[in-house]
Amino acid sequence: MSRIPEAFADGPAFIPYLAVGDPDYESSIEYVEALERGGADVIELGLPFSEPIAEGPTIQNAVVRALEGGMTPTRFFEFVEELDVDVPLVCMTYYNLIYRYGGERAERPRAFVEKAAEVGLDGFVVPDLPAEEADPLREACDEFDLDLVFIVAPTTEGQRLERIMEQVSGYVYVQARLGVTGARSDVSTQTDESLGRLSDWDVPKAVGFGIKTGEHAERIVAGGADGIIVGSALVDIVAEGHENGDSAEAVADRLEQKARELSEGAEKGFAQRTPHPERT
Amino acid sequence: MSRIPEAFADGPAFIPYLAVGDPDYESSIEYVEALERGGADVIELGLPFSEPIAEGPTIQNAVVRALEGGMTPTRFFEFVEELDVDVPLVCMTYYNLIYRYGGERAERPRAFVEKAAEVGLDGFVVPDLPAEEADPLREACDEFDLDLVFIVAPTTEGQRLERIMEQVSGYVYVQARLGVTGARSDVSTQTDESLGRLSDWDVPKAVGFGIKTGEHAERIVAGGADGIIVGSALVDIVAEGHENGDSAEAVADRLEQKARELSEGAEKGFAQRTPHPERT
Amino acid sequence: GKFGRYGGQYVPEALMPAIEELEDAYERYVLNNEDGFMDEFRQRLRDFGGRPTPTQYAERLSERYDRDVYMKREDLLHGGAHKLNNALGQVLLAKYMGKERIIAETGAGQHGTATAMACAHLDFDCEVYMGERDINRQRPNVFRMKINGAEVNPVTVGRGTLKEAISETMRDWATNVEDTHYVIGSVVGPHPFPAMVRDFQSVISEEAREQMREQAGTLPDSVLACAGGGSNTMGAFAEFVDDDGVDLYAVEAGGSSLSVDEEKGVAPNSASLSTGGEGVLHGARTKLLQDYDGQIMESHSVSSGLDYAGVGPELAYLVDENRATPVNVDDDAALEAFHRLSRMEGVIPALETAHAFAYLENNHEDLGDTVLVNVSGRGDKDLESVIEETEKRGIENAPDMSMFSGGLR
Amino acid sequence: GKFGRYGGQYVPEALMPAIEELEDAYERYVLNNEDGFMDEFRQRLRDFGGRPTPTQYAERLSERYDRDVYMKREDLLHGGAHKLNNALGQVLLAKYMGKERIIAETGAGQHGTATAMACAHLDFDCEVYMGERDINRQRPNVFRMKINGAEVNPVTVGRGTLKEAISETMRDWATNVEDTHYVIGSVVGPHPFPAMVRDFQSVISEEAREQMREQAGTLPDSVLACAGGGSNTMGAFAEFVDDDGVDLYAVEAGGSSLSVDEEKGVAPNSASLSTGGEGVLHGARTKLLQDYDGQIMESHSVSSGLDYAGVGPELAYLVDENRATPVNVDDDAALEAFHRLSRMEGVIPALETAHAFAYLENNHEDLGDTVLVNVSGRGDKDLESVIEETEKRGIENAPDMSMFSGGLR
Repeated sequence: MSRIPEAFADGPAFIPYLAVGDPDYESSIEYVEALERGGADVIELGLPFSEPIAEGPTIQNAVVRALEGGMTPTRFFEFVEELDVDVPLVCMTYYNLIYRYGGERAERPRAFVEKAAEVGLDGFVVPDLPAEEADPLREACDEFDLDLVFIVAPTTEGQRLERIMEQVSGYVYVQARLGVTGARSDVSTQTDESLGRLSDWDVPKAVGFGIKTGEHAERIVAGGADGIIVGSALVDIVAEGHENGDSAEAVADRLEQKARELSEGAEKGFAQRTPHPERT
Repeated sequence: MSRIPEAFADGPAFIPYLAVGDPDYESSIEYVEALERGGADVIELGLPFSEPIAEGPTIQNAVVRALEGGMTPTRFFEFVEELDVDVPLVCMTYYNLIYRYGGERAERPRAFVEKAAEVGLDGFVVPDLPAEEADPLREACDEFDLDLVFIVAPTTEGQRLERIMEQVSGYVYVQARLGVTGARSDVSTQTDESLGRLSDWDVPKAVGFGIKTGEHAERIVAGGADGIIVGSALVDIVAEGHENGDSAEAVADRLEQKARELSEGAEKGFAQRTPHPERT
Repeated sequence: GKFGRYGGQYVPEALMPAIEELEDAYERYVLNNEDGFMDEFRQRLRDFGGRPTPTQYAERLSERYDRDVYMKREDLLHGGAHKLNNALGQVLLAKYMGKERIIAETGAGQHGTATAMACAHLDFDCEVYMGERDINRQRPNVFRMKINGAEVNPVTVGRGTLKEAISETMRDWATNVEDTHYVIGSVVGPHPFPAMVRDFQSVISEEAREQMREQAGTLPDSVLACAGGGSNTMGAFAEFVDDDGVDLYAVEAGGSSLSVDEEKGVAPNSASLSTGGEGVLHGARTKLLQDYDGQIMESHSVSSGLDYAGVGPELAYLVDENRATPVNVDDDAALEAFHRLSRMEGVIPALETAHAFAYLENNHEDLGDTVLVNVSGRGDKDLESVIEETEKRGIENAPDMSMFSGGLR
Repeated sequence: GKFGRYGGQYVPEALMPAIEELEDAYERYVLNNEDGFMDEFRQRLRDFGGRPTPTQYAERLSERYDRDVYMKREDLLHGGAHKLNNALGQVLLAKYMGKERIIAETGAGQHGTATAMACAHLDFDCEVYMGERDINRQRPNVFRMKINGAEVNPVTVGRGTLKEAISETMRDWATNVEDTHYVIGSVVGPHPFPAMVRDFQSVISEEAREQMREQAGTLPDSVLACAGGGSNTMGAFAEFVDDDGVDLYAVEAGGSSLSVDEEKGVAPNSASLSTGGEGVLHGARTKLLQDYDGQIMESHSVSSGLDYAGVGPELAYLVDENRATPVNVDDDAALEAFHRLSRMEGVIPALETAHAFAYLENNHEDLGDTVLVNVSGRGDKDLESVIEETEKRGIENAPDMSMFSGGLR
């Protein structure tokens, strides 16, 4: 049963992302837990795939580190079970890992979803799975009561929006700008347009791609987003710590601090909204 | 007026060849004079051309040395004038030097022949001038009473022989084997066949290509040749002396000695002929 | 957009509108010849590309194998490989669609050079992504792209081969999708690419079928084509698929071995049709070289152009349907075939192409009386590799190349 | 055997019988199609060679020069240059004549590779003489000859270029004349070579004339072809010679300067038609680069294939008769044209060919409304030279090639 809706019930949701197993299993546990302490409302856990076509260099490198550290789908599920956090967890990965899970005789992609439900995951984001190809996964998610998050891009319009609206659950991932993941110093005006297109959707709208600072978070939430998704800015901290040989504890502290900055930025943005929306 | 016929009047003619100016003008004078001392009956003087297509490596290298030493047609004529020898001299060169002599306005190839007659040359061998293209040179030679020697190759048969017979004067250069000039340790059986084909010709038959020793000379004259032409075996001596830094005098002595070996070989061969031909 | 269970459109949402736009353009211009697109395409293929290419009777091979061997000479196409058929088609389509910029990925460099040539011809800006390892293996092709005015962007992620270059090009496309067309180089990627690239390449079998009828008086018993991504393969097969009597052989790169090293994530071959499992990569469901979990393996072949972990979905389908037979030959056999064809027929094949001839050498007795082999490209681009690999492996039928032991300079 | 005062048969007597035999074979097989020789030749040119080659409308050049520019695409012929037309013709003729062995000389390596390919195709032993300097400038071509099974014999005499290689091949021929045919690579040498090579190459203008009629609806006002020995030149001109309205331009290599250094015996160009004097070389009377005495000069061009001190006698004749116009462009202009054509039309020309396009760039206003340029060959063989020379000279319109400053490896 997905816990995601609750996360949006109480003000804007801060949704951080980390690649699981980056740079190693143990550190990664600490990092994810630090995100919760920093105010995460939902956490996106990246299950590393060898061909991350939607990612920029920051997350590509994280994926390489995690794979070299021995991360696999099986280890990923162990990781989720071992985590001591109390927020909803979304698995972000590419479709081939979902599809292949369980070996040649498994029921695809049901086997992966069943296992995900068992370890306590709440949903999925699959960047290379557009609505057109999502039926099998959608059905499995329905069976196990998990959410399937879809991305809406700046280029998504008309019929495509409707198709996604029919399939999406949990939240919609509003891609702030064209391109691949990665922190940016500017936040695109494409965000406002996208949010505008989605204004009548019931599902919460979380904006991602390029959010780097508390200020960004503030501005985006002030502009109407129900949540913010932040990946590269956090992965950068992991990468830097790894390069400098810092202790996992020190890195976890920095992650918590950054999470807090972003989470508080989102809250500030929410406070600025006029007319102030009612909290449900 | 050509003096070549006389050279064949009194037994077999020994006809050595050297590239004029190899390796320098002064030495070359000494070398040619040494050949006369060694028994030369006619001397072929090579006027070096940049593209000696009928020559093997030995004479190619001699040509390069002579050209690098500054040999030109003008210097060649000076050389001939300066020579102190009393045997007929044949100029061996390629047609372009004959054709181009005297500059753009000269009468071609008459200008070259006129000058040749003036300095005392007796005839020409032009390896890249077959009978078909020889009319202009033949006419100029007739005008100045010089001989035009033609080569008969092992491949020359039938009509071609007749065409050459009509044009040739002085002697016919019987090419002992296919290929380019160069000393060989064997003497081809092609020689006998060629001499056979020419048995009814009036003009003397001198055999060249590959004659290296007195024994070769003996065998060839015994087989019916009226003369022998030797180039590479002599040029080898010049090249060796040049490489070893020997004095011109020492090289000249060696040339004289080799010339004597060849000349005496020819005489021996002549003595073996049965029935002994009458001397005229 | 499906071939049985294969194909589909597995791409980021940001690209979906562009793919739908392309699907529309494909249907209008390619399938329905709107605005005379196909007429213009065919004319440019003729005048710029040099079509038709001949189908040649290979006299000495025919004697060697005691059957009639014909060669479809795509090596004579402008640029030296079949790749221009597709590159020209797509760049022209981009022009009809009003795009302003072309991107492409390339492995051996043949698709990159073909795209660069087509872009120079049609006055397009062009950027080509190429793995760094491939750049080093195929320097002359990199240089050719640059003198044709293209930018060549090195891809350093992973092992730096085609797989990584495709991912990187998809990222560029996702960023610049509004004015940019991605010219995919093979019958891979999301629909409509596999169908569209096949249609552009099917001129190969369209001509060959007609030429066989005219010259041999019969259709071939077998058609052989090397298969990496599979564009020359589908091009050579397409018009024969409905001819039941014609056996279709997709010859894959067996590399050094068909086994895989799951630990290192490396398959020392590129035989995805022969050994791969079903999965989703680069926009399509197809057969892939992958480990138990679904991570994509690094493939290997002595020939860069075959060095890819996936394969066109339509080929996967034809194999499952038993309409095409996947076979493979190893690196050594391909090198031997390279030298054999060069020496016996005076045609220096690409190392990719050499795989098809290696299969012919080893299995000619099973191929019927009349065999058609697609000469997908010429080998000039491979000379450096051939020197190095021939020496390293001590290939027996090679000429003495000691003067080249330091390479071509 | 003469073209006015030019031509003839200035060769050693030992070769004359072979030349007479060749003359006879030329008349019977080539001129009179005895035993269907020409039919077989044309069929092999089609199936093995890839003829016809297209005549392409060059859109961007036409726009640049504000007139219609067409390109005859001999670069698409098998082997990458027009050379195969002649090599295939002569090797086939040698087969009809019962010869067993083929020798050839080569400068840029294009004729050598074409001959090696033709010999592999027709199962002949083949030896190619090549100047050592050219071997070093054209390593890929040397390698291609070897993998086609030919022996490559380095010629070290003199400066080691084409002139010396021709002399050396004549020596081989004089030695092995009975079973050997010498495949001369251009419209040079003793009769019947200049006429025969022209006849084999005239397929270029035969096709182009017809293609111009069909595609342009008119004959060209001018035909441009680069001229070294002149085989592509005569091939491009032959069928237009009787068309009075068609101006013929033979574009020679101006090298670095048209002046000569008599002292050193070096002409820093290969412009024998433009600046040479009448003389006799390599079997024929023609125009030559020579000094006052008649010694042959070392020629020079950035393009190996034009680097020759002589020229075909028929071209000398056409120039004297004012039927063809000899012009020239220097090395820098040729390099610029190389880059221009590559970038604007997606056709990478041989450096030889680039000379013709350089003349077009500088003189297009005098060439009439419709210009036909013969693309005699492709530039793949020249990539190393282009890198080196472009860098050395700082050619302006070249792409950034800093990554290649060490060459292609």
